[in-house]
Amino acid sequence: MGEKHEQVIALSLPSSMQHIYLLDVIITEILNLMKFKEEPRELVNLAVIEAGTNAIKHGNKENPDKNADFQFIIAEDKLTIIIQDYGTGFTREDVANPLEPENLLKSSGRGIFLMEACMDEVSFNAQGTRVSMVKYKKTPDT
Amino acid sequence: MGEKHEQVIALSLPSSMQHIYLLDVIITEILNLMKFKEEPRELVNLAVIEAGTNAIKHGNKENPDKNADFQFIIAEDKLTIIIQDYGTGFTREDVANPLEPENLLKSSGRGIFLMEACMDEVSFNAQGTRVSMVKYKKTPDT
Amino acid sequence: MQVNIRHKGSVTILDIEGKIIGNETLTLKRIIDEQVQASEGGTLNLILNMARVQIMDSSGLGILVSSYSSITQNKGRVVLVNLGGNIRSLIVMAKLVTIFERYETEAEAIASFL
Amino acid sequence: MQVNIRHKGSVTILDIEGKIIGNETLTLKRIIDEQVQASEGGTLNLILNMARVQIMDSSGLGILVSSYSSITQNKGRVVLVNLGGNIRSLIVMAKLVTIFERYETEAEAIASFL
Ligand SMILES: Nc1ncnc2c1ncn2[C@@H]1O[C@H](COP(=O)(O)OP(=O)(O)O)[C@@H](O)[C@H]1O
Ligand SMILES: Nc1ncnc2c1ncn2[C@@H]1O[C@H](COP(=O)(O)OP(=O)(O)O)[C@@H](O)[C@H]1O
Repeated sequence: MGEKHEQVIALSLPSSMQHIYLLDVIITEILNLMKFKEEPRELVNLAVIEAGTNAIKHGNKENPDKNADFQFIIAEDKLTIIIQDYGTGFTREDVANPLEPENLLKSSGRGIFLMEACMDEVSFNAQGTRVSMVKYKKTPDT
Repeated sequence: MGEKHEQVIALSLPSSMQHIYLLDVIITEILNLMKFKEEPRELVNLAVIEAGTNAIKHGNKENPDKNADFQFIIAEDKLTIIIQDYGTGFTREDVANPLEPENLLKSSGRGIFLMEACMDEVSFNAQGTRVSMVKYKKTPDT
Repeated sequence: MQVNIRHKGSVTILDIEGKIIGNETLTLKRIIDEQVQASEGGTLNLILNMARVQIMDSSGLGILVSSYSSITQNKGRVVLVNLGGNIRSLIVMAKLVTIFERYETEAEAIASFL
Repeated sequence: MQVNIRHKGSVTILDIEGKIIGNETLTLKRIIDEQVQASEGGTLNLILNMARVQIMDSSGLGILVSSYSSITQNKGRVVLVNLGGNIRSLIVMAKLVTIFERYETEAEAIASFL
């Protein structure tokens, strides 16, 4: 990796939950290659599993004829992960906050919250079919 | 996987030898998912590493701006792997047989031979920039 | 993910190993539900030994929450032991620290049932 | 890949662990070359303990062949021990069985140097 030179690894997975394990080994190996420290590794690993699960389940509705597309953009100082599904999308703002007392004991609804807690930046496209997440090797001061 | 339904996993890697380890974990996980037996697993694993190395080294000449593209086509009875590089190609027939006595002690030239020994079918496109390899879950009688 | 089931007196202990992600979370749910069904009067005293859990996703956490709800409604208890740093942070992030009973060791957890 | 280097009398033993693939093969070549340079009069008696090698590719095999050639030219020897089934088949497929000396155990290999 030369200075400012980015490497893009692209992956396209059929929308079956069985492929979450493949996604897990791939992100593990990429984080390893980038020499992320253990704690951020675990956080990014979790965020990618959450985002991949959402693309496969909520986006593509586990239709194996639709693929979920992943881009891992490796830069000197950060990893950017872009995940695209081919569903009808959703609106981030409509998702309930899982930390509100009335939601605490719900059995779901924590995925996006965790993605945002684990990564430095998370943004959705307007349609809600594509999410971009960034993790810096050194978390920038805010 | 329904009857005769194929799943295609696509992967695109920048041409750096460091990504061979990623390729290794991916094929390991796919073979695991397909429940291949241990011996064919090891053979397919080796063939994919050989083919990936050739695409990255000989094909794309380790130019990180060129990617090597992989397709893993998962069917009920077989795994097909297609590997594409963006180099100038070569002619299979021009590659010396590494089993000839005068080649036995050479330090290279065994990659394609091993791919052919490990897989059930191996074929190159005319240009030599794309190789397709097939492994059956039950080796067909010949 | 692999789950080993042990019984000590009236306490059921699940030793969970590996990754509680994807569809494995459904397997964990099934195992816990089976233990509920097999328990006397439907009152389950459950210890989840998380020592060898490498990662758990939000679906896995959701299974823990729903198991907690149904088991405590039946006057049972769910106790977590040997939480690794990452699972602990997950529970903290999700503001579930006050919900789950946690003990450092299995011995302490078992003692809490006596 | 990890390599542990041991010496027993005039014999150098490399315990190789993991995957001899990709650029790791260059690391193995460098380590063997360093042992050649450090050996008395350039004559190396080398045992490669392959017990914990999971996979080796054609570049790795190429390193073994070129090390064999250069070491035997200097009147040294290269001996392989504890070959797993897959590495054994690789050597058989490549018709190199008659080239490499192989022993089942390290003890037998060391005895061969006495
Ligand atoms: N890629 C997506 N496509 C469509 N809807 C989505 C997508 N991702 C999330 N959602 C919606 O947002 C909700 C909350 O998602 P999340 O926070 O991950 O929790 P959970 O997956 O447990 O419901 C989902 O239930 C779903 O309705
Ligand atoms: N994808 C490719 N593009 C161009 N040339 C190739 C490609 N694959 C193989 N070759 C040529 O074929 C030769 C033999 O390849 P191989 O049998 O894998 O052995 P090695 O890689 O050790 O040379 C290579 O040296 C190279 O010249």
